Amino acid sequence: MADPFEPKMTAFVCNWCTYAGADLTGTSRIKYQSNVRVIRLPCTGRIDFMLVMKAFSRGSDGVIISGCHPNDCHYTSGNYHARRRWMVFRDLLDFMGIDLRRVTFSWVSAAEGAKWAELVNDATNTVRALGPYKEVQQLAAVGIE
Amino acid sequence: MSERYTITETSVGSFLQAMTASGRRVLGPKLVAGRIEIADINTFADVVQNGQSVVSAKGVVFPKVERLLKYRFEGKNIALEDVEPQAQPTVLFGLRPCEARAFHALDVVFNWDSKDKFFNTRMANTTVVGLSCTQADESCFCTSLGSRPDDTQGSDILLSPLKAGGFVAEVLTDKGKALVALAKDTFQPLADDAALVPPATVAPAFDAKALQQELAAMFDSPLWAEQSLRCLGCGACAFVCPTCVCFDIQDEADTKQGQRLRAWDSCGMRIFTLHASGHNPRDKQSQRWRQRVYHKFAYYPERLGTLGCVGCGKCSRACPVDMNLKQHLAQVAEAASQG
Amino acid sequence: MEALQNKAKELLAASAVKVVIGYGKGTGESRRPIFVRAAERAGDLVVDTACTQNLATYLTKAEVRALGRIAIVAIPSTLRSILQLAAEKQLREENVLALAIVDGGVRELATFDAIEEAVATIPDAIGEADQKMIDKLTAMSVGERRAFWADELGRCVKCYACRSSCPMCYCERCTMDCNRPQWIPVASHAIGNLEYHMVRAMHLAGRCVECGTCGAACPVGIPVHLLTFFAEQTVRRQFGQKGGASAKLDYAMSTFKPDDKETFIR
Amino acid sequence: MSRVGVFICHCGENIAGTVDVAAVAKAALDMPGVVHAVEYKYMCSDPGQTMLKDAIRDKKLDGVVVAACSPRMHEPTFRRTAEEGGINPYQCEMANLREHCSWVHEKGEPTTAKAVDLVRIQVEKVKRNHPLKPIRVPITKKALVLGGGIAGIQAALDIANTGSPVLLVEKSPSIGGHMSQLSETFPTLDCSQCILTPRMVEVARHPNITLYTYSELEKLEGFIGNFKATIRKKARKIDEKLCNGCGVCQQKCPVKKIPDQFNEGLSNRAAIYVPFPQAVPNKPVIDLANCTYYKTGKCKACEKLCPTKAIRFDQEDQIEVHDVGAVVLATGYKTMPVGNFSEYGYGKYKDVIDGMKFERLASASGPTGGAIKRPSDGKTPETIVFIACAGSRDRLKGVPYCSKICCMYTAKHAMLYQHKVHGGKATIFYMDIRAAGKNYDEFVRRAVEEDGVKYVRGRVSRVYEDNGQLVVKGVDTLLGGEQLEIRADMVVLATAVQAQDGAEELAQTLHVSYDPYRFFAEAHPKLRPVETNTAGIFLAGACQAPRDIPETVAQASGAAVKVAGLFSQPELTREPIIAVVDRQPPPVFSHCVGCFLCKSACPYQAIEEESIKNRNGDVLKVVAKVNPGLCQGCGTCVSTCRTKAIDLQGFSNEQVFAELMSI
Repeated sequence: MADPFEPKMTAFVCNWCTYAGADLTGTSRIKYQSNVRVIRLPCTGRIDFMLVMKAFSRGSDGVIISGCHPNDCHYTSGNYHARRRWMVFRDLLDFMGIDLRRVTFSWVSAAEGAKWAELVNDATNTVRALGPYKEVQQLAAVGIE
Repeated sequence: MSERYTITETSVGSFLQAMTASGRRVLGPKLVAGRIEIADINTFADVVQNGQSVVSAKGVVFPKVERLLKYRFEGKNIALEDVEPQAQPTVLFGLRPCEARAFHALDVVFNWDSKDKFFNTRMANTTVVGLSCTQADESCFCTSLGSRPDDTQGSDILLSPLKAGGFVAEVLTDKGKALVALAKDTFQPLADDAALVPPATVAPAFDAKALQQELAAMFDSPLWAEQSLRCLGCGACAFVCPTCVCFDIQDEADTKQGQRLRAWDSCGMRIFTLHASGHNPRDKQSQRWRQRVYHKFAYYPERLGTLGCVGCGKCSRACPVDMNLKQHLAQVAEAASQG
Repeated sequence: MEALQNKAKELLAASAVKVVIGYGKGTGESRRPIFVRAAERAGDLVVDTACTQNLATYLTKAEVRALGRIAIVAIPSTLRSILQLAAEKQLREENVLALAIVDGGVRELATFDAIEEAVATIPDAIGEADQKMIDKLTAMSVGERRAFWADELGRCVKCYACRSSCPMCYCERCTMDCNRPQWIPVASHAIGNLEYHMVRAMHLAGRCVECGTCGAACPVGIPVHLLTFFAEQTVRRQFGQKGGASAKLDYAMSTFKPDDKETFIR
Repeated sequence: MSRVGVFICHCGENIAGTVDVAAVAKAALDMPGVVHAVEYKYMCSDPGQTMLKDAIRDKKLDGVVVAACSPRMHEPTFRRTAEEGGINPYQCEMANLREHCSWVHEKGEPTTAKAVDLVRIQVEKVKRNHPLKPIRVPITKKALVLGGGIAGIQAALDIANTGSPVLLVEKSPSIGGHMSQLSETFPTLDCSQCILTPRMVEVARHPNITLYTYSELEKLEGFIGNFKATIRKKARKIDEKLCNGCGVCQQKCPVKKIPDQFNEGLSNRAAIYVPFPQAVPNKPVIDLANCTYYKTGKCKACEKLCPTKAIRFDQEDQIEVHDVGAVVLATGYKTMPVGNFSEYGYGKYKDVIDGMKFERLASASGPTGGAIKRPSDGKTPETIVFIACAGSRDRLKGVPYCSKICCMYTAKHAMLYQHKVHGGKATIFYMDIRAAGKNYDEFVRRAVEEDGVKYVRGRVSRVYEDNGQLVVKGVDTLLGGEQLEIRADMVVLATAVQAQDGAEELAQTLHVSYDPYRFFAEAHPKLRPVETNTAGIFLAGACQAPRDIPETVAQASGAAVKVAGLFSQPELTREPIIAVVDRQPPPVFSHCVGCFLCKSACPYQAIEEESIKNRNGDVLKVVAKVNPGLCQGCGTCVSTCRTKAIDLQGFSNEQVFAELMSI
């Protein structure tokens, strides 16, 4: 019998809030699913929109993007710029046929260890229910002879 | 000596069925969403008999993206996986004679020094059924290159429409014979009074042979800058061209595996010749435009004994800013004659 | 048309400009960009409904700039391009003169302020057919949209006619051309095409002047302009900012409001 | 080809208990570029670090991945170790096997698999790391203190006493702030001015302090160690050098009926005035809005009668620009405006006043010379009601937070009242008594036990007038919610403490963050309480949150120490994690096209324009340049750049891309 599907989750998080929050999840020993791989960046402002698409192209089934709450940005406004970027890019992804249920945006502060665990579990469960992101993954073979 | 038959339009239908039945993929000029594309031909009605497809049929033997090899990272070692070109037997049906001739221009490059396995396999599996043009447009200039709208060169079979309907089928090669053999009875012997629809008239705009000589003296002409001022430096001309053969080799890899791809490229683009240092020997659009003309009309004949152009005019039609190759070449010829 | 030809003649004769970029007769019934550099050639200029290409693309081309001060025959989107290029420091007021085609006549717009005024009177609306198509697409299911674009982009050969014809794609090195890292695959396979057109749309969000020249340029008829139109509309809807409205930079994607309203961040 | 070493830490059982560290080491050895992989019980221990250093030398490593705890924990440690080992510290990365793996996942194969991935990600990253050098910036050893209250005074004095010059900027005509208005201070009941005035004078006399009263900060540019402050000295219309503060002008000024802010409107002042007798500097200022000359063009009485001829009607505001290395924000607080308390009749009834008015009534230097007289008729109130939490802890009509100081000062007020009005009856309506602090609770007990102040636990619903007397309607929740009405001669509201007006604008000028109530935000609520998120700008006192005097002074000294610490360094060294715009050999020069869309994206105004010129000085290209002193390394510009001409050191496009590709 084949193994049950385990989604590949990629997360892009800022160093000061969400990464620290995820550290707190650890220090609080709160358990969550191990599917996620975290890429740490200084700020959500640093997260290039293409990284999200690239993650899918590379076979991620789901993507998580998280940073500081509005007003909490370590760099005062990086997350505001990021928010705008996502407000547009998200619409564009949808317009081009990318399934937004596979992209989770969140603010997780350095104090919200529990929220991080919850976030990862929710996103992972959603994507697990959706199944592998075949629609994009199989594109890799299309257009090459 | 070629065999000549006639075939009615209805029999063409059964001929096509025979090809498909034999496991061949049949492609040809077909109207798709208002554009002529090289697409699957199921019935004779699918075949557009005049007018040029936007993109050439080149992709059948030289795909826009082609996998050359694959590899996997196994620990620190790399496991190579050679890729065999999968080439389904293909018939290009109702192709314009100019496009049929174009395969030769590709062949001389892919078999110049090394023999390209991928191209040759695909070519070997491709049979070309040409169809003489009875119409042409302002961009056509096959006649300026010593060819004709009913040129047989490059076709395995050439169909030419009869006034009375149906076609004369001129079977030119063994490949052609093999194809005919699939449905021998659909072909009738050629009647003596069979009258052909006159081929399209394409007035010669210049003489390619003379042009080749003239170009030798025109390298520094201001004309190139003049003509290319409106050129945007995109690759539309090259990518629709049936003879453009430039390609780029790209590795796409992650930490687990990779593949090596061959993809179309174009000398019209700035980064085509951009060096890592930042220096670019063809930094100006005029230099790139000149290169395009010289490559097709001087370097090809010099080095490969054939023109790098068949006069189909696809480039002119595809150009977003109407760079009309025929007009430009005529202009060059004229400038040359004035010395 | 005479008005334009006379204006061009006058400007060139007085060498107030060195070149007039305009439309001329092309192959068959088509129109093509022409560069009139002598008063006596002003007669080559054509103005009619077939003149739809945004010529502003040439304003940033080194070869064209080298000719000297430019007068450019401008349709509305050309005027917007001039403002956006100015806002992005790609254009100086003294180097360009707009010959705006307004209801048959020609208006000489020598300053960015004048162009701003003119642009302010132009409604934002894009072509009806394009708007219909965007609405149709947005009404589709996400799966249908994916299929639509997979089919359309499947024809893309990465000739970059869209990029080359776009007045805002003036970058000397496009993201596509970056190979350390190779952000976007060079090859025109499905992923390469999807990613390329996604990046282009994002880079034009808040900068697109909605001329549709990219779509018109595509040799294989992919409606790529719908992507940039959509991105631009998204920006306008959410932030009320738009490309090509002013010569002073107001770029939605590098500014923000603390109270920008979204509904999806948990 | 890189030579990467991977060092996997057991962290005792913390990692090894859940992750099969041996398997991770084995997998790591298989990764391209990895030439060395070991596991050890405690990598951060001395032997662990020595092991790392030796390996760098023996195995000629050019990159190091330490797979242990969070980089936020030990990255500095291991980068230092790597440096001691002989490679650039920024050639060391950490894989977070503890917080992000062993502590949050169950023991098992998937968890070990994740650990391997986390290591691979960092291996791929470190292969693309470049040696980086810390950034060094000079420091201007002069401080700017904004606000001349006790916080600003304390900070200024402490900094000045370390030998560094200080600019103290106060927007009102005199320093002293709220504290100078207070009568006596809890819990010691010593006279506020008696302890404050000497400090004010010390400030005025201190050789290292330049005092800017009646002045405001217009603009602050630059960055830590290198700020440029633009200060507006508003025109007092007085030549301060000539004026000797004799006071003749205020006596002779014909306009006398202007409500005196210092006395909270309980008395009047002239149009030319010194805010209060002990003001520093003791120089008057002309109130343009009320001066007859400025209204009608006539009068000039003060000018005629000034013995030193110091009046200058034509005096203009002056703008001064100063280089400073650090800024202390001490702009204080305000109390909640009257409008909010209609149910208490504030503003409607003269004898319903707020705490600050009461301070002035109780103050020996106040309008009544310290006698408690009610504003309406000057009668001594026999019964008085104090209402605590007027606006505080009130989500509906006020602010949700506790204003902190009210419990104490209300007790003090009641106490002072009892001392001054013998036989008077003082009642306090309160929610809770918050008297945490040295001798605070004792103080409150004293009010109850020795001075007989009556504490009623309950809210006041309404204050109204019933034939000439105030009636306070409230409830005593400790007596089973019994309704009670008190006929009072005077009511005092302990109004909520709020952020100073203009706090938001100031925060934006200085690029410091602030909370939803417009109090300035500290960099860390516990560990960095006097720092802001903007390097070089520090906090003191009630501009950060409601504070009492002892806390304010302590925090001010804390801020001063931070400034002194900064100034004690010869120059500033900063993490080289900053954005850089590429430079290329000619003819490219830079991939930047000079669109400068990055400029507005930068939160720190760090993007500058640079003209690339040829030998003849003709401009070939104008491109972006990042000021390394200003850049904090957020990378927002990097993801805004279409040509990818900007990159972020330490989190470069190549590194991030490689990380993604390795997942």
